[in-house]
Amino acid sequence: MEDFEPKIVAFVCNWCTYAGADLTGTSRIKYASNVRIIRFPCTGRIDYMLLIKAFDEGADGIIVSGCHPNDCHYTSGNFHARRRWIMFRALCNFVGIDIRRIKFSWVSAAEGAKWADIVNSTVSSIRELGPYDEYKKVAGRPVKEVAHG
Amino acid sequence: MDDLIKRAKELLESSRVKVVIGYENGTDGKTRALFAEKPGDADNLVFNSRCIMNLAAYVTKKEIRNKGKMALIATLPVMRAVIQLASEYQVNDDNLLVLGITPESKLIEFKDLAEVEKFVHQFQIEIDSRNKEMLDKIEKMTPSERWDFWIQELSPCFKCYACRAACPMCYCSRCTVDFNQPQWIPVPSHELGNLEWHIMRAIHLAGRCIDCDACYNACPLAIPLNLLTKRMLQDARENFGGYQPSLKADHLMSTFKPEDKDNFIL
Amino acid sequence: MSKIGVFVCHCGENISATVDCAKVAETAAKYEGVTFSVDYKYMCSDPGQSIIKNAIKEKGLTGVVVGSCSPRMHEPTFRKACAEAGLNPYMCEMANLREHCSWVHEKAESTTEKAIDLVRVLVEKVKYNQSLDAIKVPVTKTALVIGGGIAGIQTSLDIANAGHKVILIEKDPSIGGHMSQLSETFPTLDCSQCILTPRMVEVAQHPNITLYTYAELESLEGFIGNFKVKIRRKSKSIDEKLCTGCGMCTIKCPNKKIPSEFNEGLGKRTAIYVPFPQAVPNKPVIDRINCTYYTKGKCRICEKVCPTQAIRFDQEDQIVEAEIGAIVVATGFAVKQPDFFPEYGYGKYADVITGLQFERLASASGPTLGEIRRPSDGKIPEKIVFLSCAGSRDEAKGIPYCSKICCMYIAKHAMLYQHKVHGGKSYVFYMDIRAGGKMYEEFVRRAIEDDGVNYIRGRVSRIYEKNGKLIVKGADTLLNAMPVEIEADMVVLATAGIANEGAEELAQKLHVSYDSYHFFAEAHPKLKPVETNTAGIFLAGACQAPRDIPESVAMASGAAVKVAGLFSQDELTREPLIAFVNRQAPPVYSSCVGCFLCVSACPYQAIEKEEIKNRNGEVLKTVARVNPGLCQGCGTCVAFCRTKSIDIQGYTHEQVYSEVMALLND
Amino acid sequence: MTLGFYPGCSLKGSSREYAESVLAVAGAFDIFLEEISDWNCCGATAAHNINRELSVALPARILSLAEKQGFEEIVVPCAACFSRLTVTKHELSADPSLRERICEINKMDYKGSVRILNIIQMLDKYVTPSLESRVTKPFDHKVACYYGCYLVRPHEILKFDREEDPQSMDDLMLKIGATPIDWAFKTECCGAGLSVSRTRSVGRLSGKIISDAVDRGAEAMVVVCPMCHSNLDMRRDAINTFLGEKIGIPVLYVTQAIGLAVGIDRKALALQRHFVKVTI
Amino acid sequence: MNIEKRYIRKGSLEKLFEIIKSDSRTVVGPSARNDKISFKKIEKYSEITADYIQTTQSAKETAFPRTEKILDYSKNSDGISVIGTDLNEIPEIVLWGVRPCDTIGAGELSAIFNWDYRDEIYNNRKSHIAVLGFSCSKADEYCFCTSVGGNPGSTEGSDILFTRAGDDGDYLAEIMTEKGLQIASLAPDLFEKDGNVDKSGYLAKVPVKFDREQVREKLEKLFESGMWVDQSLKCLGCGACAYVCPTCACFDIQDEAHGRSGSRIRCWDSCGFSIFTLHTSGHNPREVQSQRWRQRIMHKFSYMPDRLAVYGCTGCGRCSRACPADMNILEQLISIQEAIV
Repeated sequence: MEDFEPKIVAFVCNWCTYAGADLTGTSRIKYASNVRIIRFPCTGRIDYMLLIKAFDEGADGIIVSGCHPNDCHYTSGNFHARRRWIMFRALCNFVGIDIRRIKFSWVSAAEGAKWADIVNSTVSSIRELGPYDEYKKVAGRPVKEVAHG
Repeated sequence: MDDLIKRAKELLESSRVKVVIGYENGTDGKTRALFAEKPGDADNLVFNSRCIMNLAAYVTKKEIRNKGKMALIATLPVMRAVIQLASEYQVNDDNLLVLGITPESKLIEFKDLAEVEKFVHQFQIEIDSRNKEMLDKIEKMTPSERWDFWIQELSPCFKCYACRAACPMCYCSRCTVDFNQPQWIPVPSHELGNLEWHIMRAIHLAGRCIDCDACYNACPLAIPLNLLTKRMLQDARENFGGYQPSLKADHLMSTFKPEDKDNFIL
Repeated sequence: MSKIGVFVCHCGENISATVDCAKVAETAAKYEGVTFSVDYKYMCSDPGQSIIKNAIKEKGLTGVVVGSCSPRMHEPTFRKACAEAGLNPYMCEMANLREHCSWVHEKAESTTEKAIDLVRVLVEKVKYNQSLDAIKVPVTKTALVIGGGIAGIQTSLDIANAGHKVILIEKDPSIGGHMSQLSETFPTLDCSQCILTPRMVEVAQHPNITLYTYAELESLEGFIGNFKVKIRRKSKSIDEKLCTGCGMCTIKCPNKKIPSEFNEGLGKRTAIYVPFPQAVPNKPVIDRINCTYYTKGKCRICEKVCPTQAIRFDQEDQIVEAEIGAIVVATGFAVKQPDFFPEYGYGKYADVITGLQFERLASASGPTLGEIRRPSDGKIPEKIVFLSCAGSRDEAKGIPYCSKICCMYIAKHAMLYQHKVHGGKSYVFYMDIRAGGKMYEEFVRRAIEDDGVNYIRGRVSRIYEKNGKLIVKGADTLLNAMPVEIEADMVVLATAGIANEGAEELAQKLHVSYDSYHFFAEAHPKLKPVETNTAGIFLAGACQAPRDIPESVAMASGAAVKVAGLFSQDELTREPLIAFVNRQAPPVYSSCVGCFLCVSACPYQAIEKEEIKNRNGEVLKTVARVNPGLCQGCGTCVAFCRTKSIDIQGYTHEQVYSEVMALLND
Repeated sequence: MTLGFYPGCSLKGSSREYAESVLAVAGAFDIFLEEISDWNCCGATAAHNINRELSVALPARILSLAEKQGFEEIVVPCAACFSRLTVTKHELSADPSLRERICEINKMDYKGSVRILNIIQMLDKYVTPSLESRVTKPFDHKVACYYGCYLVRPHEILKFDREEDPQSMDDLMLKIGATPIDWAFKTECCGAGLSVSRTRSVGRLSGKIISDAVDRGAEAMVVVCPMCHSNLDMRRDAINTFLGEKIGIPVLYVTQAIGLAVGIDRKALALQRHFVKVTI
Repeated sequence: MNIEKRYIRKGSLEKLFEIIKSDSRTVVGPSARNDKISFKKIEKYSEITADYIQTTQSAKETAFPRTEKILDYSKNSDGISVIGTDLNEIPEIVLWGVRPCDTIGAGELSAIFNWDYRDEIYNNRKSHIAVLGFSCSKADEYCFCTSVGGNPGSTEGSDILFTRAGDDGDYLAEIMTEKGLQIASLAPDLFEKDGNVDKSGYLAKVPVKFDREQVREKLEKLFESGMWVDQSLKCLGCGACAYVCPTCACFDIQDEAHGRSGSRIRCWDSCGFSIFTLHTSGHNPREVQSQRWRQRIMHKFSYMPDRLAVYGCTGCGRCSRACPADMNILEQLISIQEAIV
């Protein structure tokens, strides 16, 4: 597994975590390059289906991050998001999706260092878990015929 | 159930309602929906332990709503569905009258949905022991065992959407699976398509599913897909103090508490 | 088929040091729909921008992706550039190659690959971008200020002086609020009314201010810049035009035994009354609950004695409608009454009073003309005890918060007492002394050191009467909880400052949120202290939390500036990145099924019901509609909508979906 | 009509007169109080300071017994017992896991179906309606109703009367022709458990109570708690030493006062058992 | 070829199965899962269920899978390259335990897939299937094969048809085709001579309930009838009936793209779904369920006979069994026949 480079997709809100990641940059704090950030206005906008899609398309790990409670730019988007995460995470766990591969975090615009830690810790833990073959097998392509399922 | 027939007739004769939705005898000992529009039709009404279909699925159907005010013969799960539907503005006192049937199969009259709610609130939604065991069993599996279990259980699914059609809460005129810009859920019934459809279904029913098992009863392949929604019900209980359909519009998943669980967030 | 231009910036060395910018540009050039791709040293520089502009003009680009720094830095710059070249600014996206890539990774293949991925993602996104126009909403340049206390007065004056119309409504017969009840004010001990009344008069005379006293908000519709309000002017039973305020009626009114609200029940007033001598407007109202004519049907003395025949017994409430651009809520606060405190006798001891009542006793205009006399028998108390935190900071009482102003006014009270009653003994029971503020701590020290007020750190468990004395049982925690019993002549409770009765109802009328104590909630605890999360509605003073005068005034001016800023333009333009509910051809009209779960999910009450009607006006379908004036674009509703009927500009389903797809697939 | 009856230790010992007067009054109003068989200690006052599970298990067993013996309502005259039982019922209903644990410990199942009545609730429910009509010798005295702490605290659980300034006993007294005084010591501490260990403290604490009552012209103290009673009555010497005067105000149980008013024989009410002579 | 009648002893079926397997052919047969009987790939003979009236799903999947890839594509700088399905990958399948009403269905399916265009993939799959039919000894109130031209012992569509003969579990084997002979030739000694038994005695009795010709004639006049609304009121609009039907052939084409490459997939679809006929414009020619229900009946009993000279219904009754709303097609057809025009 040494040469395995995990693919990590990060879904972050514009006002806290995206800005926090900017701060990581301006502070020149280095972290693993496996992560790709997708920017959203608010964690409230992050559709759980997108997380599923990321796995479909071959992500090995996912980070979802936004403003700390009470810091939401939109006052309560993150609270709504958290409620959905609780249920979504429970469901994923119930159907056997490896929830160790989905990391949720609060990273404020001031927490540049925390962002770097989150990414690094996620990358190393996913590296240990290895590629998400279980899911990739199911998402497998090219598609073969399905009969007598 | 003579009083049921009698009441249905009165309602139709006085034309307080235009249609009474109830059960009639069907094929091979099954029962099925009956839409009585003339007093005479009401003679075919039956009620017995075989009346398991959730008739609330019909009150959101255009063809039936258009007939005018509906009277719905409703067992407890059906009443629950009605309350949830009312809180989602799909039915109201103007278009629906509920003829309740108590767990002791007594006919019970309700002035309005508020009364139905009161009645419903006397009972908690309890997951039956058989399914409870099943849930616990799955709970005890390792994640990958659960994964294999579900991939296996869902593999027969050929996406006929009978579960969706029979579910009183699945009244959306355009389901997400029918949404194709972008195509959120793969249309074909391969492992991925099936998995995503059932995940999405469960999430959309979280905090709304009244646990009537209509989906499971409807599935021609007897896939235990109701376990997913039952699990959501349990999680609602564990995280948000449980779910009980209510006329108030503050739904479990469209509201929040600042003190909601946070321990899984880094 | 889209024609997308990709512009990769070196940012001097900042990006190119670790990312092979040329390679990024070359790879991007190969992507479907990319018709122009280039790298350059400084894209944000003028020559850099002209590269983009020229490409737009020459290649007829339909979309632009700039791979450079964070969009939070230069997005406006590049969108402006695009606009200048005739491309809709919202067709421009930025890939964050600096903060999120070059600065945080070492020089390596993988770093360049990441840069390529980031660019590709935005290329795919921009294919689904739509030309958008900024939202323009007209602004009615009239402000409504609710509440005529010091906050309401200040904010009204500031807005009016900025040249805008103001309607100020006050539920009582006079403006002035609690401040007008105060004797002196800390920490300067200057007389409250002396500094307040000029402001009150200024309000009354200001050409830009319309003052409605004895009036309350009936209803509110609309949104920022475009509110429609109904105001209920309660009947005063007099014709204000004719009334000269001569006061004959109040002198002659036979019904003189009504507890005066202004004097917190310590004084009496008549049924037709002016709350206090300096009231603005200085014209009486008839209190119909207590007026003999309204209760018994006869009397009408005031009518007889009125020299101008201004009395109007049959006058009815009047509904005034107005168009409003912004609203400032300054409804202030209330205080808990002694009957809230069983351990202190449920208010059955006349000489256990509130701080506000003490203000009236100490006030020269008060019932005792400023002499400290106890209510029960008018004796001058030789021993007086002040209790801070009466209710406040007390979980058990349901008021865990600190009422903030008490520590200071108690010190003031004790000081005033010592000044007025020589040889009197005063005690203060306190938990902590919270004297944060300019000259505040010094003020408290003065009370303790110069005026010899006895401060006892501890709480009082019980007050009971014995032989005409009030026995105050407490503990002195600084003498390791030694029980203390003081035989006092009078006790002043610094009762908790609480939200006004009806605050919740008002908040609901205004669609602003409120906290669990029914104080109105600010939009952001730090950065938006005077905004509510309903655009166009602002907060001033103690309606948001207990506040002292300087804070209330500061807040009031802050709110006024927000309003003036809003009114400084004829139209408000807003980023068009907001949510919208889809519309489709009949018979579907919209895929929205009208479950309205989004309504409770929206933090801004921006989602309303819209009835789709046919030509005959019959309702065919009721669906959700996003009010562009209110939507702030968080997208909480979008991710929540089961039928995917709500979408949000700038982050549409297709945009974010294609981003995820592109991210993991070359 | 039959109600369950939980006497607890005091009513079997130091305050037998309470038990006797309760039964006497009940009898006079055709209420049959059937003692819960095989009952045990309620855990007061020590258990809840020592071991939480024990402090819950003990009362839980009593309640389980009552359920098993088919009682819907039980009367618990001792304020301390009342407090322990009610608190336990509250905790068990609030915490299912604790409930399971306790059922294991007790090897008994527990439904939580039994209603618990303190003495005043019992009187209000079954005696008050016909009380006034039954008064033969109006109890025409100024009385100080002393509630103590256990009857009304913790309020959020017991939900009985006003915690700081209770009224229910005063109302009862009015009905038998007495005049309750308005005073501030209704719920002040009498010294409770210190009765045995630190009599001087009890003297001081109860002393203040007694003297305030007397100062306000009370002719009798009326109580509902065995502990209060023993402190105010049995410890009168200590009290008098503290006050430095001899105060002879008698301390009656509410049931004794009522008993007298409805003409029950003094012996049946066991008035003779008091330390401070009951002359009224 | 002329029919060869043979006799197979009880227990020989298992031997036959083993021999077929050892000939490296895939066997697909009825097997129980979640107490529903469906066709699946059979590894061990014990997996086969013998005691069933009808499988939940029809056998059509063998030739017409619910999901099948038509082609893979990939884009690159020099255009798009397409790789079609490799027909040589199509396996030899022996379909075991098919009921006559299902074997007939195969014929009707073929008619559709060879109407205006010969569907290469379908035909290839079909040509690789040998059908071992089993006559019905039991029927239930859903069955009505006899009303639509079939019967419990019909040999149509079977390569070999097995019928219970004698009460001790022996079978009559009617070898109908070359394919059948080929199978039989794998185990000649199992197929004993003298199959001259009268099988009718062992067949289920299925009374004729209606005349499909009459239904067809009626339908021509019923297009505008209000009966569709009444009949379909119960219908919840799912696709169960179509998906269990041996002759429903509607499919959808889906492209599943991943960046520059992807697959084109054919998957089942149903005229019962509201979006089946939904246009991009938002217009839907079959806007309400009654129109969709009408389409289903019309298609099977009017359009197909008109265009393909076959009916689209074999009387297997699967749709009625599977329907969550208990829409019983037999009842509906009878009422159509009796409808007054």
